[in-house]
Amino acid sequence: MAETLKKRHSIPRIELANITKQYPGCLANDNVSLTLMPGEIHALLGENGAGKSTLVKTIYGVVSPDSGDIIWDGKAVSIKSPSKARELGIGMVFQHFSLFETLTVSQNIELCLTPLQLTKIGNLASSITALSEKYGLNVDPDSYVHSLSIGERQRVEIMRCLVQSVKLLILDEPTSVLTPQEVSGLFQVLRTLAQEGCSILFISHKLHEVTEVCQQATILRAGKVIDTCEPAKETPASIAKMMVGELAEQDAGYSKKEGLHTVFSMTSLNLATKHPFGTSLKDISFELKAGEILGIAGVAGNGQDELMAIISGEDERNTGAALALEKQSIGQLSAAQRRKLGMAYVPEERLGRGAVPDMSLTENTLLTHSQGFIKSGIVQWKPLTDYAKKLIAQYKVKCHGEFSEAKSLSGGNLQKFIMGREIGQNPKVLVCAHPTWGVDVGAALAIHQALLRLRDQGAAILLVSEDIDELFLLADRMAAVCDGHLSPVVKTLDTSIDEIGQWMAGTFIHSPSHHSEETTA
Amino acid sequence: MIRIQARTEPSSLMKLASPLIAILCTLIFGCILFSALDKNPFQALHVLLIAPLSDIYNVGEMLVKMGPLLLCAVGLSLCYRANMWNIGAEGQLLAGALGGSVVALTFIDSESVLVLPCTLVAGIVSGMLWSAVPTYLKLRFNSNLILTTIMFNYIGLYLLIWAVNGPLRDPDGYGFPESALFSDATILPTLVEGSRIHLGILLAIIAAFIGWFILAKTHLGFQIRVFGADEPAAKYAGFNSKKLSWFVMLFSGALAGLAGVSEVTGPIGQLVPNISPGYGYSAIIVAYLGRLHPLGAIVAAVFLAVLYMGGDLAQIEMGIPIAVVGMFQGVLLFFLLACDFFIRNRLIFNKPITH
Amino acid sequence: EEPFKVGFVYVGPVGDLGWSYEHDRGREEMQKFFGDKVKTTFVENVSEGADAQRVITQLAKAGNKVIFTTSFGFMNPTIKVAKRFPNVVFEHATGYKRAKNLGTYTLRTYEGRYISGVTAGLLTKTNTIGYIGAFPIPEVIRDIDATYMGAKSVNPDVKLKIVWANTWYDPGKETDAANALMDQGVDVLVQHTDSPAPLIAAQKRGVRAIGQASDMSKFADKAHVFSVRDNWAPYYIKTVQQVMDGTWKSQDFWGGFHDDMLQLSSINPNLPADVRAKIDQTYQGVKSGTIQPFKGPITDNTGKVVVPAGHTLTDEELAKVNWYVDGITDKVPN
Amino acid sequence: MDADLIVQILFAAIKTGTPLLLIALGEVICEKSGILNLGQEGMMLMGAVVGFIAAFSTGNAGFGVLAAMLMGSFMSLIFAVLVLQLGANQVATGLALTIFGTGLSAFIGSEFVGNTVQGFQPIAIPLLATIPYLGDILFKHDILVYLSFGLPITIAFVANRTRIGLILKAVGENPHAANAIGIKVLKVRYLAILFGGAMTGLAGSYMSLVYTPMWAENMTAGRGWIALALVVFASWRVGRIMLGAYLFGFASIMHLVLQGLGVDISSNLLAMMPYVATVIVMVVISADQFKEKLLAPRSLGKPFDPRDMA
Ligand SMILES: Nc1ncnc2c1ncn2[C@@H]1O[C@H](COP(=O)(O)OP(=O)(O)OP(=O)(O)O)[C@@H](O)[C@H]1O
Ligand SMILES: Nc1ncnc2c1ncn2[C@@H]1O[C@H](COP(=O)(O)OP(=O)(O)OP(=O)(O)O)[C@@H](O)[C@H]1O
Ligand SMILES: [Mg+2]
Ligand SMILES: [Mg+2]
Repeated sequence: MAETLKKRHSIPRIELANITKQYPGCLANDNVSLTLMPGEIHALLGENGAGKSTLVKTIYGVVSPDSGDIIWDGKAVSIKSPSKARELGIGMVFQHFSLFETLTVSQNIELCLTPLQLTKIGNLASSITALSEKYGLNVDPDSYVHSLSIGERQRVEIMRCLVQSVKLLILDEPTSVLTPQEVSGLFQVLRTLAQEGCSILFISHKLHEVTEVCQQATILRAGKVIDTCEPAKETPASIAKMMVGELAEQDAGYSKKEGLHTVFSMTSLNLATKHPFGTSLKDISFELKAGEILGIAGVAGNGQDELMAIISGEDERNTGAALALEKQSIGQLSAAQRRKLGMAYVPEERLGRGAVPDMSLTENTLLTHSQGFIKSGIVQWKPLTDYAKKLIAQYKVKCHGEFSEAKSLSGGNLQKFIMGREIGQNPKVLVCAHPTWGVDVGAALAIHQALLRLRDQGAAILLVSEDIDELFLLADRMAAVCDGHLSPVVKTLDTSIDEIGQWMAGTFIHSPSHHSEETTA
Repeated sequence: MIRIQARTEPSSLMKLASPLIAILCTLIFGCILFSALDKNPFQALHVLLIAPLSDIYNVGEMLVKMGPLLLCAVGLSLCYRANMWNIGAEGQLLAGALGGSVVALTFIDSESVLVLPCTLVAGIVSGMLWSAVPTYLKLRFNSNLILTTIMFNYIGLYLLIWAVNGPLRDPDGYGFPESALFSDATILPTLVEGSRIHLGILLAIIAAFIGWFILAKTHLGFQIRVFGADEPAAKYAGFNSKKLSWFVMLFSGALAGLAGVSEVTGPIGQLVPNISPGYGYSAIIVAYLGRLHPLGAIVAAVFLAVLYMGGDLAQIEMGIPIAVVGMFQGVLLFFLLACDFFIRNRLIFNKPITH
Repeated sequence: EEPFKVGFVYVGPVGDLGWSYEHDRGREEMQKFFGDKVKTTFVENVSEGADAQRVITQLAKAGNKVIFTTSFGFMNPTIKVAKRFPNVVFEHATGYKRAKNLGTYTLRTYEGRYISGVTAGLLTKTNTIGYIGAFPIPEVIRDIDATYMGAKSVNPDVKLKIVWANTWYDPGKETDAANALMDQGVDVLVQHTDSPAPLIAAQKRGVRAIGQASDMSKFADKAHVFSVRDNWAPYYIKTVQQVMDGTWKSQDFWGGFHDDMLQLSSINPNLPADVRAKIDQTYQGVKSGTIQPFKGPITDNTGKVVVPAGHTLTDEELAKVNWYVDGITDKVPN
Repeated sequence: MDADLIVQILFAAIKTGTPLLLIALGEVICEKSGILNLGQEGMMLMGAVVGFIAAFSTGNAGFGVLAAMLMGSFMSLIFAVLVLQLGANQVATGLALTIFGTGLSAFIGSEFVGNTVQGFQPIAIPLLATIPYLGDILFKHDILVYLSFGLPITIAFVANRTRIGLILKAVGENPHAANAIGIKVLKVRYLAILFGGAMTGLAGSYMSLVYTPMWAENMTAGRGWIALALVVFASWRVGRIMLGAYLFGFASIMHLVLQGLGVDISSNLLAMMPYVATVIVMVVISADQFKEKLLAPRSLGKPFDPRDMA
């Protein structure tokens, strides 16, 4: 198919020639060249920090390259700013969303349009609604962004590009936070767009997606193009090999375990949300056993954040006996006290929540791991430093050393560090959200193995993730959340992606009897 | 071609060098300014920057000036590290002076050695009280700390003026708004014979070290720094934000209160309406010039004290109007702030990379 | 020959148009009078807290032979420094503590107030005079009494309204205070604060006002009745001369119209002739001493006799006045 | 208290609140873009002195206002360069600006002390001024006060209803995201700061040309600080700024009026009134935590360097 496309349109939509970008201390793009034909869906692959985002930001005019040329529709252009890029017909969905939470959807979209474009479009709200229908995006122009789920925000980002009828759409890891259904919806949109002649540059760490929709792929490592391929002719494993070189056994599937005794339980928890746009938790009960991984699937914004906050104690409301750790009620305890009892957490936001960006890894170790490093209120820096060094070595965290600031690490490396820090406390219960969001395959593998090791040591792990494949891979038992309700908990081996997908959409909610039966089982 | 490039990490060399560069720039500016005013620029700069440290007496006075600045700045550094925007050191200082004076005047006839400690404690507690109210309003009613602390500065000022005009006025003072002179038992001991260097200054320096120790060495200080640098992380780690807010606010209130009571029981020796020429506000600059580091605050407080004294000396020695001195000080601060740019950035003098 | 060095310490900026401004004019005139023989130095904006003592000391150390400290708040710092520098002469304005090398001086501002009161009493049509007070210190209380007694002497129905601005100097607030008084029917303003703002406010509303400390006629040609100007130059010249000659002695000096330390300046030519005549007559009387505002019998507004018949308050007693004279309806603050 | 007195008090409250209103309107725009400029007092003094000098030298108060606004902008430009270009700390730079402006204004104004100018005269608006009570309170002011009536409406419109307002809000909320979609963050912030400076300069000229038509050192006496507090008080809403400014004006007039009425409370305690009232009102209105959080510009006071894009 790619061949025919190339033949039909002999002029490439965009051609990058020898793009080089030097950041202080790292060459992010090193002579990168890449060609994209009209209607082509092209994947940009590589490990964390390989330079993918930098390259696409160059195209979008956010980053100016040190050298190299961009040829657009056959003409050399210099893209100095995003507005110039949009003038040419380039749209981009950022890896880290660039939406304004205090503005409405249509205001967010309006900001990306020039006054001229705005007058051309006329009534923005109605054209948003029209496009929503056409592509099945379901975006309400009048709602405020802070009230939207992550998936909805993603759609706004895409809508932002669509209203200006793009010729090149750049998506930087768009699927990392979507449900399978949402992902296939997105792919449908992408295919429609491609058929209309729009070129798409697609960045993802989920290689099976790449093999599914992309016609071409360019693989970066350390800023250099190291390979290109036609994904349809490859397997995820073979692409992964190109990306990271030699790789240990890919997720061949791990053995499932039966949990032992119950360590943590939640009983009939009802909790109104504090946030005006949050989700209230409705009658949630489950038990978490030693030596098992319980996976909770769900589309973002269905109560996962609230559930995490109430388990960790960040939500300070007293839930009394609804929460119990080894039969002792802990709902009245503060977050710090719960930690002392052996609970640990890996939050979804690694930088800014799981780690303080401006502090060293040593200090970030102390963030949650203080036991043994405080003597009568005084921090014991020496042993702490040694311990941080050990963590870095043990989890193969790539960094300059234990004094590196957290923000200087790539996402995957920081995630490994945080996992290591939490696991290092030998928790009885580990609650873990989206552990491999945006993490490259190599790092993801390391994180998976660390989790399994912890399980095998007898810890109880609650894994909240939107990545359904990951859950099937790791979890011993599974459930789904929808609108603050928890589905029945079932053994992973006894269910299917299809069933969980339906639960994520809420099909279980009308059978409460079934629900209680299962959870007490 | 000269380019500006961000450094991968802040340069520690420049952390030391940037104030020097700033001072150099100010000296050049000063030369031009004073020449334009027909004053000998070298003499002027000498008087402004060196003379305040030139003899024992002046150094002693510089320390007297530095004490309250430092006490307030150490407290503010901790507050700002924890993202508590306390602008209220001035009011807390006045409250401390007022509270201390109440005790000192109540026991004006007593010769007990306990009166002085009681006076100091009263000052400290009053300062804490004055910072406690805005803190409570913030934590309980979500009111903006900047606003309430500014308002409490004014309220404190009028309360003080009311007190010296009323209940605390010296009955034998011909009705002037001043209290009686405190008894010797409530006067802070001086540390150096013949100077005004009083115990409060020593306490200020100790406070700076305590502040540093808390921030750098204790778990509490670590929590404060996390809270200020990244609130979600602090919440995630389970730090008690209310406790930390109370701690930094009360700590800074206590120090500001101590500053106030040290002024009235130290160099002033009575309660007067003008305890503070704006120490609480200047301390904000001191805290920032000290890079929110309690030990940095010592250097910054000395620096600002020198500048203020230099201003008076420039009038005395050379008849330079205070307005010019103010301008000069403003420019010096501008340069200091501007030169910090090079801590985070560097100039590159070569050609851009080409291929 | 080394010039004779004289130092001044001001509480405000020399540009305040009021208190410090007039002291500085006195300094300038004194400087002009002595020419090269004298070198003057001043330090402005000196806080009345811990800074004062240092500044005074530094002036003494810089070789000044006479140091004038010109605000009440400098009293205790001046005493402390005077002890350390027995060979330097200190002169403190408005205070009451003296030493061998420390004298005090002040103005009989009540004399000016009395004339102001008489004039205001004649000019007011609403029979309401307004007084903008700075702080309730004896000088101000005394001047309020003098104003009222002056007004009452020509207008038995007159009322006095007092507003405390709690500032010596804040043009904006003084304007507000003036307006607040005028809103309540005041049609002649007397001010004890230092900026010309109340006069300007008065002019806008077609009300009369009396200038304070310096000649303020320029700011409000129509509203301005006259200004009672502080004139420190004669005292500064006299004192410096005495110290030079070695004849200086510590004393408490009160200067008034008689000493030319108070002056009536720029009497508005548009005032009715009879008012002008009365002003002149009162002025002559006060200057010559035939009119003594604080001559008994005087009762205060609680009915207590504060000055018995036949007695005139001494300077010592004047310094302690803390009562309102009978007829003022307010209470002395605190 | 009779009706006339109340009318007079309200009239005076508006006049007293006007300089606060002008500064706060400028500062709110500045803060909406994420910049906290604490240099108001210094800029206001510079506006006052330069406005006075210009009006005095040309005999034209209009020139005075213009010069003051230019001067205010120039002062804020110094701030902008330090903060935006060199990444200096906003709080410290603002305070330095106040020190600098206080000194410089005293220096250049020293020769003009003791003069007065013909400021703006009150203009009674035909018809409107004859409305009983309301006419006397609202429509017998000078041109700058009328301008200050119009400005909040204009500014509220621009901030809430136009693309400019949208851009401003976006920059204040998340400069990184704004930069990513191609908004020139620094340019927007420069303009916002300059606008704030011009408004503060205008307020300064109001002080030295209208309120008390003269120049005296440090004549603004802390009004810049109050105005800063007002912005917070109003939680960045223009309507509330207007309310707050007049409320504060009212309270500061009332403490003087009450004395004249012979209320038996110490004047010093009465003088606390405006400040206590502000705190109380603040406590009452900021109870709605969530709304407050949405209104505060999220990047306020935080440095932004377009080069370190996430
Ligand atoms: N503003 C910057 N300043 C300095 N270095 C940067 C900057 N932005 C990115 N880098 C560095 O450039 C390299 C490439 O980063 P980039 O974000 O392009 O990686 P990526 O391939 O998108 O990674 P990921 O898969 O984690 O998103 C990384 O080493 C990163 O640390
Ligand atoms: N052994 C150590 N290992 C890691 N960090 C340490 C160690 N000893 C001290 N620190 C860190 O060094 C700092 C203590 O020194 P310092 O007095 O310089 O304070 P600071 O917090 O670094 O302030 P600043 O960074 O503003 O200078 C703290 O940040 C503390 O966390
Ligand atoms: Mg990326
Ligand atoms: Mg350090």
